[in-house]
Amino acid sequence: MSGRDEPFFPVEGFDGRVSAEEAARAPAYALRVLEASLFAAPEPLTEKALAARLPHGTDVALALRVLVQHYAGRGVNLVRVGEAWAFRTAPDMAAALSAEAREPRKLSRAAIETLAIIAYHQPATRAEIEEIRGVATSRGTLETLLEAGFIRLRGRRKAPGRPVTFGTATGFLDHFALESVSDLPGLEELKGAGLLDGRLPPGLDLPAPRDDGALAPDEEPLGEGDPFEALSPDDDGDAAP
Amino acid sequence: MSGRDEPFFPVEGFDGRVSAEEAARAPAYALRVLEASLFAAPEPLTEKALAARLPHGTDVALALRVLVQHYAGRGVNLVRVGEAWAFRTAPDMAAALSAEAREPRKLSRAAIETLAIIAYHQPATRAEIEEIRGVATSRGTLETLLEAGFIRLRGRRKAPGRPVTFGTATGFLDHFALESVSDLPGLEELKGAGLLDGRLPPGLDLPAPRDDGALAPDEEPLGEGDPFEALSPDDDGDAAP
Amino acid sequence: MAASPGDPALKAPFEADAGAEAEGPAFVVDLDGFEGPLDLLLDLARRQKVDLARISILALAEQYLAFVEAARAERFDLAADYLVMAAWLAYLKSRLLAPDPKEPDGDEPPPEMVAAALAFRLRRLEAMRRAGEALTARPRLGQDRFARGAADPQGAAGAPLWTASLYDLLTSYVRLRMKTLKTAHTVARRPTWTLAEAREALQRLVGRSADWARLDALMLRYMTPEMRATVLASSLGASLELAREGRLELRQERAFGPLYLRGALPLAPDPDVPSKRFRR
Repeated sequence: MSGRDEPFFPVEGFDGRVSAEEAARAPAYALRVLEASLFAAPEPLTEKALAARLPHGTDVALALRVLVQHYAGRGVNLVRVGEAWAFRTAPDMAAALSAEAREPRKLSRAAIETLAIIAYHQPATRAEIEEIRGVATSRGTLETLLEAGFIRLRGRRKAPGRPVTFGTATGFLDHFALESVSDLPGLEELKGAGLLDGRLPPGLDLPAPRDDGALAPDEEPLGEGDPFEALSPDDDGDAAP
Repeated sequence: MSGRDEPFFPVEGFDGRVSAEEAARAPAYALRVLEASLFAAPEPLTEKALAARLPHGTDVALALRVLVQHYAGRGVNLVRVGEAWAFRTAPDMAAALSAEAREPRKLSRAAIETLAIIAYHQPATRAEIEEIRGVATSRGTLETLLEAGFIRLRGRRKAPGRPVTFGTATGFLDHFALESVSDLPGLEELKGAGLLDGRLPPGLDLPAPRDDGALAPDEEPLGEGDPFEALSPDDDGDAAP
Repeated sequence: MAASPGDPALKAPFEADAGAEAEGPAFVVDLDGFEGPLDLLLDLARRQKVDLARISILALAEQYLAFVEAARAERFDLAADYLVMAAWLAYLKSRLLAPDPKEPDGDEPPPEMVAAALAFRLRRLEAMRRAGEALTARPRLGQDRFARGAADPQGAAGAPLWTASLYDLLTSYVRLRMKTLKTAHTVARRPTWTLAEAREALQRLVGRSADWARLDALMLRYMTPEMRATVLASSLGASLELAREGRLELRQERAFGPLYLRGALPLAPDPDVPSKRFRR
């Protein structure tokens, strides 16, 4: 991370990304409104939402760059989260802030793998996720990720059956400190190695994971009741079929 | 309050409360920890609590004075709250914040259900919504959805009582990132995406939602009168019928 | 994680000595540690200790088949997926070992291509697994980085900005529709006429009438088509009960003949008598 060696109060000399003349064009009032807005907002704010609070014609992008730079070396940074912006404590403050640390959100291995596949292959359908993992995806796994705000329903694939596609949500970027999905670790390498290419040509498929809804020999019908409730709440990981 | 006329980046000349030499004695690390701690803490922090997070012997009082001064002219100020310290948006920012600062709130379950029914079954009358939900729909729920821009009054059903028909509004498409309501997934897609249990009761079918803007054959324009009257009787909360 | 090479669960099928397991099912292969055949294959492939891009699919197929063989020799039930994969790999192995000389037979891709595709899939799964690890190693919100801790009392809010996710919308809609369906089932439940209802009706209809009347004729008014069976059953049960209590008398001329009943004699009978009055 940048910063710790920079002067605590960045005086004139900006580090080149924003020149002093440029910075001077960002009106103090706009900077103050942005600071206050971003501080007060419980969720990241989009540039559009921020612009709505500023006098018409304000160069929001420039003002944000000035603030990013100003906060670069501080205990709190201004970070981009997809299309939005938020203040977050600097990553190297973790140790000092251990009092604030919550119990880490427990993601099963299946959930992490599914999340990674959705992130790197998005938009991804459930069938594509299953093709890569080689196992059926449990409802619980997708639900966990949806409820955590890590993934979202993006749309539908223009393909037979028009299957629903999943993609990452802003919460994913925020949680994993990514500015955008193009910052995913190792993305370029994986692309270069052809590991993110689409589906294999038919005929080269492995036996597909089983998810035909039919009962296995060791299962019995759900019986009465709400099928949603019938899913045990801890049905989180994907069981090997 | 202070601020708008002061230089945005307080350079050397502190206003006398903290001299430059004093400020230099406050180590950047301590200042950063204080910033991060005060930002992330759920409640104002006492000097003692802050000292506990800093290297032994740090002059917490001095560090706090340096920060107070640094944030004096900004959109966010460091303020004393009783015996403790906290960041607060600058008082003169209130106007800029309240104009657009809308606290995101989750739609109630009743509202989401009502919205979903309207989306899939539009044009839908209040009676039709209640038939599916099995409970009376409060006027407040419909008003919330109307005010949020998720639904609109489409017209009236050509039927006894000429009940008002509801449909989705553009705000709905914007919020859920849909191009048209026909992009809402159908039964098979929901199943395929893993959002539905494989074993569905027979007879569950989802209508193909559509909203071409024009009135349906059995609809007529709203006509005269306060359309909100159609929402009465005024009962708060959803009651069983 | 999948079982590591040192994991006893995995070693078992290979290294267990045959004698030890001669009797009893004490032997458990922990396939639960694997998320399906592909996961197991990946674990086996890693043990070839070469770059995944250069693994020998033939050797991998043999290892997999040996694993499955060993598990089956121990009478361990393997999930169907593992067996399907075994069959597929056995077929691939046979094609790799004995290439068909008269090549283009049907549209089957050459076995080398199929093997390459399998290798690709293993590398891709491995890559996604590493990507997941890389993600979780990042400074995470709420653990290493923090959002504002408290609401800002001065950040006055205007009208609330209502939010909901598409997921919320869809799941609540489906839930509703399922609920409606369930209610419909309850309504359609087979109608019944309870014994108590039958008893009450019989007492009202027969009362103390001394005339014999046919049970099915008496009950005619209750017998809509769907109620017929339940009305007959309940009224018969109730009339037997009432006869036992001495409140009415029953008469049947022959087996399966019509059943007649009339009110009991006005004098309160001896408790033993009613059963005698019940003539067949």
